[in-house]
Amino acid sequence: VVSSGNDTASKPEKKKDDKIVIGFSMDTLKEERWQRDKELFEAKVKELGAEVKTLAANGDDAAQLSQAEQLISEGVDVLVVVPHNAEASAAIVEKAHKEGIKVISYDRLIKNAEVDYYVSFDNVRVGEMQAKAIVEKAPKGNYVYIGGADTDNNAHLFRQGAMNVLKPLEQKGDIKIVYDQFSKDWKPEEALKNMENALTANNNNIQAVVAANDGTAGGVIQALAAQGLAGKVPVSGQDAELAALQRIVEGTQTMTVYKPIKAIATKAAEMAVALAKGEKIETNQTVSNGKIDVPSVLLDPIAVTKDNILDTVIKDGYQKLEEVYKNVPKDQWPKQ
Amino acid sequence: MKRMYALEMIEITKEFPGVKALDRVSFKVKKGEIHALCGENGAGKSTLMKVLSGLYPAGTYSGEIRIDGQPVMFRNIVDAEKAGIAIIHQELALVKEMTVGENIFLGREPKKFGVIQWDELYYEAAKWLEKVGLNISPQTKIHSLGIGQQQLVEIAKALAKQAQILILDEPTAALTESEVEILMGILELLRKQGVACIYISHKMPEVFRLADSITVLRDGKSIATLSRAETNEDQVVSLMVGRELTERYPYVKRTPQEVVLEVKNYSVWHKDKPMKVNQNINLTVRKGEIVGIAGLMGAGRTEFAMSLFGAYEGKAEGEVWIEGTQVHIRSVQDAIRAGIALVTEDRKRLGLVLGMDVKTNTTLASLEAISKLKVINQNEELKWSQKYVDELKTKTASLETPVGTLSGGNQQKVVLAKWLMAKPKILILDEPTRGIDVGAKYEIYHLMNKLAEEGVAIMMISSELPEILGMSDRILVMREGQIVKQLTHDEATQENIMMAATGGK
Amino acid sequence: MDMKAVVNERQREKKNIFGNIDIRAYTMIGALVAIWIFFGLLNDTFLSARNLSNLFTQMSVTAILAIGMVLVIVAGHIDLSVGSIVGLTGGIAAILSNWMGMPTSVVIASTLAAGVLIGMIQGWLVAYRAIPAFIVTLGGMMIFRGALMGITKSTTIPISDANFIALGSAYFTNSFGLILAVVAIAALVTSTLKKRKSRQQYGFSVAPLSLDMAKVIAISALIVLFVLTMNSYKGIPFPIIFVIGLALIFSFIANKTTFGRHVYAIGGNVEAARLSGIHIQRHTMMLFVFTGLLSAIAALVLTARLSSATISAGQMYELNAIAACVIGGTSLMGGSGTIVGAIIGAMVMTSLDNGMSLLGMETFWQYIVKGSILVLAVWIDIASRKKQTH
Amino acid sequence: MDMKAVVNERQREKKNIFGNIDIRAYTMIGALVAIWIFFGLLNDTFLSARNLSNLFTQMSVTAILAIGMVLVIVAGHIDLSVGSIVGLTGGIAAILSNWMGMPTSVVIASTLAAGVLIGMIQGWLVAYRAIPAFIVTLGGMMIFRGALMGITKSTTIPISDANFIALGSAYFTNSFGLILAVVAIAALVTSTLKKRKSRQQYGFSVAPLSLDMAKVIAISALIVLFVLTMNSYKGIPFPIIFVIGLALIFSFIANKTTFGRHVYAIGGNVEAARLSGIHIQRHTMMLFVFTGLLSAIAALVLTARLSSATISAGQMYELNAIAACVIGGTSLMGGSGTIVGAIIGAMVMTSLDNGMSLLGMETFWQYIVKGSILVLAVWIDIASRKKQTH
Ligand SMILES: Nc1ncnc2c1ncn2[C@@H]1O[C@H](COP(=O)(O)OP(=O)(O)OP(=O)(O)O)[C@@H](O)[C@H]1O
Ligand SMILES: Nc1ncnc2c1ncn2[C@@H]1O[C@H](COP(=O)(O)OP(=O)(O)OP(=O)(O)O)[C@@H](O)[C@H]1O
Ligand SMILES: O[C@@H]1[C@@H](O)[C@H](O)OC[C@H]1O
Ligand SMILES: [Mg+2]
Ligand SMILES: [Mg+2]
Repeated sequence: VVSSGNDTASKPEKKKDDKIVIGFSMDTLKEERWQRDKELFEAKVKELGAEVKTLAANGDDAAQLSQAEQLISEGVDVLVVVPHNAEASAAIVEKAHKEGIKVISYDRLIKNAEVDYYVSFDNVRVGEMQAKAIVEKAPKGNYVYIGGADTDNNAHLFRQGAMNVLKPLEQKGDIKIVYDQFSKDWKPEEALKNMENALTANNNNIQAVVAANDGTAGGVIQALAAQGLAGKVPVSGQDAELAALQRIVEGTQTMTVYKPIKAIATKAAEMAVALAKGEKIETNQTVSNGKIDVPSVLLDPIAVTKDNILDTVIKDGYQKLEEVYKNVPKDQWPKQ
Repeated sequence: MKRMYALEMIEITKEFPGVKALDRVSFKVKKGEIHALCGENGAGKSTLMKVLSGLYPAGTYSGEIRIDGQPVMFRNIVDAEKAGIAIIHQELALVKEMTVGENIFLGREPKKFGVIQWDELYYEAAKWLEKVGLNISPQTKIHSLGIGQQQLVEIAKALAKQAQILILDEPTAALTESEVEILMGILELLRKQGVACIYISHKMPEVFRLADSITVLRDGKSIATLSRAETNEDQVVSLMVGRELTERYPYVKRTPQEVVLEVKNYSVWHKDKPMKVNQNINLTVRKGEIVGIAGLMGAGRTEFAMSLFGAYEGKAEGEVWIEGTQVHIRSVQDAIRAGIALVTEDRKRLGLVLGMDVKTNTTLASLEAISKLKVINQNEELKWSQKYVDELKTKTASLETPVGTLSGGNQQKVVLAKWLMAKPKILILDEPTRGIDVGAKYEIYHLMNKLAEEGVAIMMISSELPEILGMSDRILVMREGQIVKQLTHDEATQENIMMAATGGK
Repeated sequence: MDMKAVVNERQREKKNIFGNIDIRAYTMIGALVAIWIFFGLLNDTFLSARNLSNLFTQMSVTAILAIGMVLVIVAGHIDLSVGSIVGLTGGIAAILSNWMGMPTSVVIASTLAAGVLIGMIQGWLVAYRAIPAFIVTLGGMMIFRGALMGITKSTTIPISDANFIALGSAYFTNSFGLILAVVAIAALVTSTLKKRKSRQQYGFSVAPLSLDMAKVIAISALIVLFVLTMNSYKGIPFPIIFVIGLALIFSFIANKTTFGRHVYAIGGNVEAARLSGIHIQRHTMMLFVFTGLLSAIAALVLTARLSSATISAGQMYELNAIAACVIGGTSLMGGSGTIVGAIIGAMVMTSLDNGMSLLGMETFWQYIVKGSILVLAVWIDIASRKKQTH
Repeated sequence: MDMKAVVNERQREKKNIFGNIDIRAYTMIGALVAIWIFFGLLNDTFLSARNLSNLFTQMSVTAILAIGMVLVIVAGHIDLSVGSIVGLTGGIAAILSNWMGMPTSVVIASTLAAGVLIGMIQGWLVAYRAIPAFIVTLGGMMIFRGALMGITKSTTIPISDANFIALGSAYFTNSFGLILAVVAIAALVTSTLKKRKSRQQYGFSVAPLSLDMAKVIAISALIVLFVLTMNSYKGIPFPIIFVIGLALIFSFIANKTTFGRHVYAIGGNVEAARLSGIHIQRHTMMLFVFTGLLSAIAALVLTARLSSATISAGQMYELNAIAACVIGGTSLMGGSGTIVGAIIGAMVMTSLDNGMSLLGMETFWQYIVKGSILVLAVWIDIASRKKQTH
């Protein structure tokens, strides 16, 4: 009665002209960085003479699966996926493979599936970098961890990374984690409330804050500012959002993690087009996803502080100098 | 000559999808005249008045309205009110969560700089309440009043508008005799003040006591306008129904058989106050007998009936015996199983699902009987509901017509059909003919006789003395929650019932 | 029986197992066809067998939830917790299957039992404790989401059991689809004939045989078209059979059983229903048991489709289900609404999602268009009904 | 007037500017006090001036939204779009302030205008096109969120204008707080005296002077306590003054103006309202203008507090606002509900959030507790009211 679908599978209805089409299935466009990923990726694919179709699922696993199905229906040559959920998107890989379409996992690793390639930054590493940067500024004292959405697997990975650094120090007695909460839906206002409560509960006796991304860092810094502590307590972030970079040059945020999106987008685009043409792909290592060792290109995330802003995000053209330094008197702008 | 008319409605025609509710109706009322509007249920009385009061704005009907000889066009209710027209609608139109005072002045609150002057409002409201003989605080919330009191509030609300043309659409359907008296007094006073009153009622005695002239509508047409002096009840009734109606209460002498229902020392606690609404009631109803329960509004008859039916929230004490076995009725289901059916007094709120059709409402209480393994046999359903439509002569376009669109009398017939289909041993009727036209009433009386004939024990609660007198084999009078008097058909008179009901000597 | 009654009998013919498909449902079928044509013109793949197969699968979860939601709304309540129940029961299923290694049959049974239990608790609070359903299920929405996070420790649990996964992603073989079509058509013919015969026995008028035959042929053609289309891709997807099966069962319950009738009566006038001897509380509780059960079924489909349970699974699904009901003609005031309408509503919404994403429309435009269409659809419907009655 | 009437007169004394604080509101004040004591015992800082100040600020956005929501619900509608309006108008404010460099006054005016415009459109659809509010605002929820993503290009827009930021995070000086207290108490005394006088003029009985005085003193004490507590930290936070101001204005509108009473009448019995010549449509539209306006105000506070606008701002706030209303005694069936109740409801919810996060409770427990308390609160309230009446 049941067929797995293999036996009657029809070949994808490929377009007549043999122009290469890359499918790009994204988790969400609701955050600033993903908008950039999309633009850069699309630009690069076009530059390489191929076409690209992008769909974003607004953080819904089922919707992402549906959209991937649609891309497969349309007969794309290669599917590049930013999974909302590492496990849930295994189904996408399976569907694609049934149609002979190769899948590249973008930024987040698809788990428990025979995904073909992986291009990313390491999220646990991101968490480690955040904690390290803060520990450097405040080697001792009371720590607050303001996490992302409890419903986002990445938030757990970031926290895991941070704790890899912080827990040993806590055992040593150097630091004490006095407050540790997630922020619903990555919302800055949730982070703000959490930070207000943390400050109140500890009577402002807080020496460092590890915030999971720039949005939550924004909320944290607002709470610190209300206590006159902005700039005095180091705060981490991630994503190199404009607002965060502005805070960094103003001195209220310590660091952000810049995941050179241009690099990942470009790399992924190149790999995708090459894969479509049947060319060989160079990878520098493999990462186990629980099922296989996935050939991977891992790019280094960069910790961005006031000192290297110019050489990283601005040099990359990721943000503009005059935007980043907008709130700083012109005479204090760095020379490019 | 023309100047004499406070109101002229000329050749009014109003159509609803599929129904011509008014067909070139003409209607004139003089200043200082009480003009009765009579007609069967669905004749178009309310519709005519809705046209007059701006509820159906100019343009949705054809014909002309003149006030004091001047043609007028009302775009809405406010326009009509400005022209001096006030209406008491057939259906209560009060906001239950709000106070009596707020309701009386709803839409016309006294205000200064947009701020409501509450003290003034309640002061004024109290004055109007006094006029209608309602002895309650204007700050009482409507939901804590009985239907009769609510009706009086409606009347106060209309009076407070101090209109030149006052329309009363069945204002006494829920009033007691004494309240009706007060209303009559008010209307007579208004007549002296030159107010034109349009009075709609199915109660002929009231019409003949009060009205100066009578206009009869039938099937959306104006049949005749008569002066009271020149006509009589029989003539009006036959004009209404379009045929002769000789007897009004078709009483037949019956010989009641064995006791079906026996209630012993029955008391009912108020649903939310520590007091009893019924005390030590003892009564029996026999097979094939019609027992009338008379009493003033608020005597506790409805509570008693609801309690017997397992539908009253307050606790009950005492014993109920049906056909010689004691029963314990804790829910409506228990009551139905025990063979009791109750036709409630408020058919719209408690009796019918207005959005559902005739068929569905008819079978609602007996679905099990036409179902196998909980699956409804839809043909049985059609058969039975058609049977009752035919038997009760219910006027409905089809079995699939939503009951909400039927006239009051026909709605009542659907409620009756629902309970007849349940094949009860004991049928309790609470105000079964309230708001129903003479023709339909007559048919319901016939039906009661027929049911009694078939052996059903009937208990009829009614505030209409002629009906009680005309239909009951035995009459129980209730006062303050207790049965205070028992009379046979032959003993009972209007006077001895009223005496017992009011506690007079 | 007089002429009038006979004429009116005819009108009744519209009523089939799905109940009176009311005007709004017709409007919505129109809207659906318009949407399909529109996307079909703009995009080659939209009307391909393959994409239609996707589309039906994609709508399955919303449709299953909408089936239960219709009845709850008809009875005058609401259930905001279905999305979270989907999440929680999905988590339970994954834990049983993956962590505990239970066979699929046990997983299914336990998951459904969990859904029923949750429904019983919520139903009891609404029915017997008279707490407004909005509150009970809003609370439930939070509680079940929290419970899911607690039991899964906020991790994603993959499913590896192939049988389980099949629930969400397998297809029936072509021959099975054809058999199904034959059975369905046979059932249709039999029931039509039976109905005619029974009506004749009761002495009711019947529609001319030719008319009934034309109808049977038309519907059969649609069934065959559907099966052939699905077969031309991979066969009928599993989840769709769930949807069709549940829609038939619940339409039957709604229209042919005393329970269904009572639910409509409760929603129409709860006092009158009570005084007609209907068990309001028992019925109300049952409705929430149904939404719990259907949510669990939806959870199985979703979890199987994703082959994993995630902590955000089902979020916002309640709004989709409610929107599907309303688009399909269910009145939020209670008392009216049909299951087939809700399914059409779910189809409209899914088609929009699917079509717009095929066109590669920007996300923010998708939001704007979907919101606008939702409002527009109901607006046109209301406006057209008004015109009709004036 | 007889004795009975006089006795009834007395009952009216409860009615103050906030309307009859009904039983549920009292229950909720009880619940609130219980929650405060509970957290106070478990955690030293909970009842500190500083945390109370935080708590009031944290509840401000929900409270502002709940104020508008009460009236919409009272009238028998619902507004699911407020969260998205907060997001969109916040985005507009940020764009005007940051990208266009407009002065704060212009930003405020334009943002409020945007809120009003949005409210007008939705209100028109509900009132004049008779589209159910649920649909209009569900559509609106999607449309406005999409529009926000479109206009901000999905970026976070920081606010740098200090004046703007002050809206969300400044405090009034201590002396200003004291002046405010004095003004409030003076107003209280005057209004009490005026009311007494007016009642005497109309020949109504008045409560003994001593009773009225005791009440005035008690309320004054609360006002002074509040101001002193806030002053002992940093002074009264700006957002709280918005909440208090708006609560006073809208309570006044609800209870003392014809508009307000008519809204209650519409919600209580729309037919009766129509037959009394009330402009149902005009009033309905106005209600949505109010929610639009209040959402814009909430957006200003939120954006200022975060000193940036993000595209997820305001998500799910509609549910918080609705929950606050219901906890505070608003009936979802329409016709009853008070603004002060809704504010208490908002306070209950915020206190729970705040207390649990102070205790460092795990997120999933927070969900479970919050959901349970929501249900429990209403349950206890319903149960106690039932007992009372038996
Ligand atoms: N809104 C409406 N839509 C359709 N038909 C209507 C509507 N209102 C009234 N009708 C029909 O118009 C006719 C006249 O109704 P109307 O209410 O005026 O009767 P009535 O004389 O007041 O009866 P009753 O004595 O029962 O109050 C009836 O056939 C009724 O069904
Ligand atoms: N909603 C209510 N709240 C408080 N008391 C009520 C309420 N309804 C009825 N009562 C009281 O219950 C008693 C019985 O009232 P009820 O009106 O049912 O009597 P009745 O004899 O059935 O009159 P009716 O002729 O109106 O049916 C009265 O004392 C009345 O004041
Ligand atoms: O960059 C982060 C991304 O990795 C995470 O998944 O969602 C939040 C973002 O800030
Ligand atoms: Mg009438
Ligand atoms: Mg009664």
